Amino acid sequence: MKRRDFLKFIGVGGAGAGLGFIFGRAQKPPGAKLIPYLIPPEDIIPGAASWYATLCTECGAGCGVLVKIMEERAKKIEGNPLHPVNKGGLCSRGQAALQALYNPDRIKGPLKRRGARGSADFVEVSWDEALDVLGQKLGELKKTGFAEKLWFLTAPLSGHRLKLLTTFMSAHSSPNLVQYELFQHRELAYANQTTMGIEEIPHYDIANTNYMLSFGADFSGTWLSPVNFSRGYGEMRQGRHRKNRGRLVQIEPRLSLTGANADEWVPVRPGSEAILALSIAYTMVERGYYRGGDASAWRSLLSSYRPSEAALATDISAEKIEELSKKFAGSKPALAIAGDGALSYTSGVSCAAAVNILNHLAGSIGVKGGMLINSGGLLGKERIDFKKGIGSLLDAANSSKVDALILYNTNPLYTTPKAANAKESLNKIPFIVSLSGFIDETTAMADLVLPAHHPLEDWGDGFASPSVGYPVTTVMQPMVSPVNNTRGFGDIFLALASKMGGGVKERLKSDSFEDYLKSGWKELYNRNRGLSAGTLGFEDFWKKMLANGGWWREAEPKRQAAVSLKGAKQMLPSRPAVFEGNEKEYPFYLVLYPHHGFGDGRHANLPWMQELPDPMTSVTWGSCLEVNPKTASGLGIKEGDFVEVESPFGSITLQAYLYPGIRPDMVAVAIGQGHTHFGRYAKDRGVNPIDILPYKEDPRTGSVALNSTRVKLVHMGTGEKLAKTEGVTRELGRNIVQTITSEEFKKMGKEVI
Amino acid sequence: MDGIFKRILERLRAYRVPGYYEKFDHKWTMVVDLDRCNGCEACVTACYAENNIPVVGKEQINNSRQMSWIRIERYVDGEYPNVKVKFIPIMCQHCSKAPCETACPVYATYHNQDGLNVQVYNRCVGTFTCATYCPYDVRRFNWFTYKWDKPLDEQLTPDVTVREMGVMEKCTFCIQRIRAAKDRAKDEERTLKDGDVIPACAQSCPTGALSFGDLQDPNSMVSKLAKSPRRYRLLEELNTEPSVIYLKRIMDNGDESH
Amino acid sequence: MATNLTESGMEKMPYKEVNDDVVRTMTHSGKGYYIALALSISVAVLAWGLPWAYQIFTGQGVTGLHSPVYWGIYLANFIFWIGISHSGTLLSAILFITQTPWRRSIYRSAEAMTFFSVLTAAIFVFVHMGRPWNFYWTIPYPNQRQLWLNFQSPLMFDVFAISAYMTSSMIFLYFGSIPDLAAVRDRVTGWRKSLYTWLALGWRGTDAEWHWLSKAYTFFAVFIIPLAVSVHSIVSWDFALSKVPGLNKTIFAPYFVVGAIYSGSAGIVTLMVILRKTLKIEKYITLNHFDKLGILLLVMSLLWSYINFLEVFTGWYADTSFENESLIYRMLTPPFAYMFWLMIFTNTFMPLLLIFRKVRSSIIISLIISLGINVGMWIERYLIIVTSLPRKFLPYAWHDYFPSWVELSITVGSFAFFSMLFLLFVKFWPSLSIYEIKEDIGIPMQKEKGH
Amino acid sequence: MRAVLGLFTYVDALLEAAGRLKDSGYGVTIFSPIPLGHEIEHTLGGRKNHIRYFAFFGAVIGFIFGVLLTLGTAAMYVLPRGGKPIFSITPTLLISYETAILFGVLISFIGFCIFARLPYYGKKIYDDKVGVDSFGLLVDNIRDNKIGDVENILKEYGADEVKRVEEK
Repeated sequence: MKRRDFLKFIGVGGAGAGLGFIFGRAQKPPGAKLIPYLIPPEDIIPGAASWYATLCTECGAGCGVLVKIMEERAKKIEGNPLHPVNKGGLCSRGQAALQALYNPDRIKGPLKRRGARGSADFVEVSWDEALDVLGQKLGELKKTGFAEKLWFLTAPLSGHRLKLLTTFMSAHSSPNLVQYELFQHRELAYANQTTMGIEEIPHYDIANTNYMLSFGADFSGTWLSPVNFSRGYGEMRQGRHRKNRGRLVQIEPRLSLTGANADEWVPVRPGSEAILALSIAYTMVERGYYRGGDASAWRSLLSSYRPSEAALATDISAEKIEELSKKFAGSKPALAIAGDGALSYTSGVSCAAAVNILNHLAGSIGVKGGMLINSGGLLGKERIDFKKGIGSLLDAANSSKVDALILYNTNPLYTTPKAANAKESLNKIPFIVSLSGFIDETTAMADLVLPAHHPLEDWGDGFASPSVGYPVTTVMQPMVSPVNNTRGFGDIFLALASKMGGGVKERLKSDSFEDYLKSGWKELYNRNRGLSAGTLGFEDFWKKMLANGGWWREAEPKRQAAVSLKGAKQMLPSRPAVFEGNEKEYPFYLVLYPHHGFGDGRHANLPWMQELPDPMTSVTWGSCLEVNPKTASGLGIKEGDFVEVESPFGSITLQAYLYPGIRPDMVAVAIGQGHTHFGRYAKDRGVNPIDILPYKEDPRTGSVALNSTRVKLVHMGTGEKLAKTEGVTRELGRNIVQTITSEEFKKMGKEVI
Repeated sequence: MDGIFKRILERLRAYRVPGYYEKFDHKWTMVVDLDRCNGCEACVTACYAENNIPVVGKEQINNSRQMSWIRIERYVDGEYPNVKVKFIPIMCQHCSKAPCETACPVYATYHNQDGLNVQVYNRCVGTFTCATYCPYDVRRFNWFTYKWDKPLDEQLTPDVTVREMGVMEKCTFCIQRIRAAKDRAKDEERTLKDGDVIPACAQSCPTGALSFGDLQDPNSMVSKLAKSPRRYRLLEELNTEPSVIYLKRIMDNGDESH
Repeated sequence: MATNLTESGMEKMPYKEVNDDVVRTMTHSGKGYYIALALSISVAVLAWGLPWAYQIFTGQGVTGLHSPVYWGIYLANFIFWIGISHSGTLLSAILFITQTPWRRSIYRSAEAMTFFSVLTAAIFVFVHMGRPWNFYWTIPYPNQRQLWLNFQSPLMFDVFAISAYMTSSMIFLYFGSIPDLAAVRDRVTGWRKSLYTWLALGWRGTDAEWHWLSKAYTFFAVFIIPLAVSVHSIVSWDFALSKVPGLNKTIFAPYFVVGAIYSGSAGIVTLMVILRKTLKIEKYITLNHFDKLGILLLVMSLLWSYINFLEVFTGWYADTSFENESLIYRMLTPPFAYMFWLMIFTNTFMPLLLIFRKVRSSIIISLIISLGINVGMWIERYLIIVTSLPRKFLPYAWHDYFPSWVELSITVGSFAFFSMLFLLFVKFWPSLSIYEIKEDIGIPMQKEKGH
Repeated sequence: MRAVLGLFTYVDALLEAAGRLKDSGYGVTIFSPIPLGHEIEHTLGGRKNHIRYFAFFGAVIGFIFGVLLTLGTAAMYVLPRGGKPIFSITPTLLISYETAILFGVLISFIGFCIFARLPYYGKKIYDDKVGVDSFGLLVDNIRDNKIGDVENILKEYGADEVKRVEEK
């Protein structure tokens, strides 16, 4: 008995009546195990840490990270200082990737459904048995000639994992490989393709721009590549090499984290961002700030977006539009970007086109500080198949054209509105296989679960999109030996191919995905002289690449592009985005935005993310309805009161948060909470606002519109306290965050360094 | 016997001067550029990962017992639509005249040779005086012995002790990284140069708002930044002499924004 | 001595009757006494012992404390009980030096109140500790931890002040009652006799012993008065040395000392009323005592109200956002505003009634006023801590504090613990000072020549 | 030698008897339930007050102990804190003030025990009635032949009861 426990027993605890209580409670902690290494593996020195480079797959940005390994356990993830996308920085979701690796709710091994579908009642099976079942099912499909009835739904993949998957699907002669994600930036890709004829998403050079118009782009939070853009934002403000400080104007109905840092906030009416952008463009042409040859053609094209009319639609005064366009044209290089906030309306893609037009008129396409055009990755261009969205899968399932569905890294039941009744469509599919590591809403419907490795345990590579002006490839290597009985994503298909034999087997001959990857890279190494420069053969190149975390070569982006009048013409919107539900019965717009810590809900099972206070509301472990204080007082709502938010398609009930940075005629809810499965940290916590949305898929891009309905608020009464970490957010004149005006800053002259 | 008296007398003369202890080895300083900080809280999660900070759950957050050593404070002034939001990351300021150091009866917190305000976990008896005296409210207390569900505890790093209940804790400027950098410098027989030590928050900050270094080394980044005309220190009027220097944010007071 | 009243207003009685009465109070205990004792012991154990054990094992998280309010109701109780303890010093030491006659029959139980409330307060130090099993680290003894203690910390001043005060008030109580223990030793039998023989140190009442007793007693009285003042100013410096806007005031030391004496005297009045009724010693504690105590209470209440107004006024006069916020939080935001104005009513307005002699000499009204003052003073200590700590410098970190059931039950437990100690005292110790009362009655002289 | 104990009810009678016996060379001790300091001083002459020195030296020793404790430990283990000097005056004075009073009280209590030779649990001449209402006068070292005169003197001054007691 340790001395401290002894002291607890003998007296401090109080009279004998308490002693019984004490004896019952004090057990000793279980003995920790020592490291029984007779011959320690070569790089395990107890107490010493080593760092390995890999790819962060928590969001689409593809930053390079270093993982600190001590005694074969991953301890900390840090940004890879050499990697051009994040240069050493890392966002909070990247830091929390370890919690997904060591999550207690991870699936331990392959599972087979036992109970009814959707009951998540599985039984453990061995890998061979599971692969036999799948192999036999796929073989049967191929024999009966219905090979195309095999569908594969995955989050966007890149690099050799995508190559393996496409070869597997084509070997199985099924064209139905659907890459779909909630925030997949399909509108950007589509607009770039139609207006400028380029597929890749360009690199927005925020670091060198002087004036930025950001239409609903929360780029320091969750949009596209937050770490790269935050680094750019930092340079734009206080870059050492810059002459003057860049200005940021945020144009969005709800003040996002980026809006909070902006110099100006323009609270435009939801859905009318495109109209505002085009009226700014029109004023630029009208006032002669744009002296291009085809100015008259642009004027006639944009004639219906005069500031006077646009002011009514966008709720922004005409003088304001004049001032914005004057500044945007006046301070070269200027940059306009359109983020998820402005694009996820029913006709959201028009705002992306409008922003391209603005950049074109300001002459900032392909210019330093503007929009730099990316060239394709080493493995050629990745084309987004706009026809293949979630809608195509659901329609095929409804018309029973799907016999087998394989899911990887995607949760459609959570991310699609209830109005799409995706659950019924999936029910029509006889055989569903999920490769997910967690039992989330969709995996609960699966008949067979083949848990793939967590990316930190697996091989692979990724081509950053958007890249930084030149192609960047990052290699993913296993950091730790697998925590559970899971297999690599590639290894599953290679094993399946060898089991099914026939055509599939020749196409995928290598016995493990590592060899497949290495041989793939060997080909690239032999094909491109750029790779082989300065290396002594492939092995040396491979070692160097694993050490650096990937391969990239600095190059001045020289590709040019321009917005064609014809392309722009197709994309012009006639009126602001349409919202379901009539104005009188449903008075408020409902705007959804990705939660800072959960993205589209995939990180809700990480305790650090649940506990991270939301940057704008500091709410943790739950959801909150952001409502303007005046609207709230009008309805008698105080903070923490339960409010029922009802749309024509459903209703959710959550606590209210009085948020001054939101328009009075709208309310906002973060996407990410409200899971019904997905582990102990995410289950039955908060609400999922996507449930009450209409199912509005944009036929052109195949993405589901998130801001597409009006709602009404019903005050349900006072609930318990809102779990938030803030006290009073007024500064009360205490000069805690001291500020100086830009004139004072200019007068300060060059700072010391 | 006279040996002891001679030692005490000699120390008596030396210790009478209040500034006796200016001769610290380093003056570790953190410079926070508020114009770069965009409130994205990457530093908060990095600190959780680096220093084995426990997750306390919704009910404890309701009782305002979050354990984060660095927090981003958000001050929102003005009504819609002229809303002005300001972020400021606040961590332990490692004051050189720290009100918490004089208050602790058992020396659980004192100013060590590194010039850091050190929190010694195993000496802490839990009288809460240091947390009450701290004007920045940056001290956190282990209200319970927090548990990590089974495989999550694999992530705990052995460099930082996991604290039991009844112990006060705060930002230590990643003292384990300072120690490791000093060991590396000693092995390579050189003195610490600027950039050897970078805490987890400064390393992970995407906008580069946090920079860390030794103020006593004139050509370090922090001493250059500390000469910037935008510098100010939090609650300077309390003369705790904090060693975190903030650089003012540039914000036009919104009169011409609409 | 025309009337047969002694100087302190008691009517004369033969010496023997005094002895009999005191021994009666110690040996004869009615059914009511046993019920009260059993009740207080059980409430003390259940309301204090068990929740405390629960808190030790689960952690301080069971209390309502959080950042930034790390000190709560435990500290308020600690100061309240230290405050009550200064009554003994006032009654027995200061009035002994000023030779006031009416202190004779009440000073012994006042001293007992001192000692027991210091004991309760000392235990609160352990209750509020985060890791009480390391309490011995705060004691300065030579150890192999190569570490002594930070003697510049107000907490260390506390450790010294309270231990010095506890030992000297214990000696003061014991020393003054040696002759009475001897008198009781001669009258009782059985285990009590062996107990008092041991306790009375073989006192025989010889002139030499009386001489040294009175000399030493004067010195104790002289020593304990400055000690009491220093103890409560040190307790106030736990708060005044901090940088919290509501606590960082120089008025705190006198404010706390006056508050201590004020709540101590109120405590004495309450105690005397209860003691007088239960032990049926109305002869000894007469209305004259209550009259004099009433005047004392009036003086102290005026002094306290002045200093309380001064504290609020200086805060208001500074007109900085820090001071204003903590004042608004204390005086205008419910639920603290109700407590604040209740405190002002009970501590300032109600005692003004004591100006009238009729009020002072009516037992019931004195009891009500003194109970009101006790409640008011507890609220004052509670408000000082709980309304200044949530309103420190950074508004983002402001969080309100409400005690949890563990803290409330331990507070109730502390009152039960105090009453348990007092009930045991009454049975094991002569609660009236026999020789002082005899002295008051007068020395039997054969010839009635003037003294 | 023999000893006689006389119990009186009136103090002035007792004092006169005591004065007379003391003048004629007998050792006189007076038992009383209440302190008779002033009356005894008038008749038998006062005593010096030695507790003074105990209290004073106790306080001085306590003060020195406090100073040594605070400054000595600070000198032994130098731990700088809060920019304060290692040897700071105010806390030292404060703690020495407390220890001075503590030692003062303790040592004067010890002084009292020494002078009153008190914690003595052996058998001594004592009568229970002295604790209640009668005043005792003990006359000792009387030669055998003088017993009679002493008893007569006591009775002469109105002693209620006169007893011979053994010298222990």
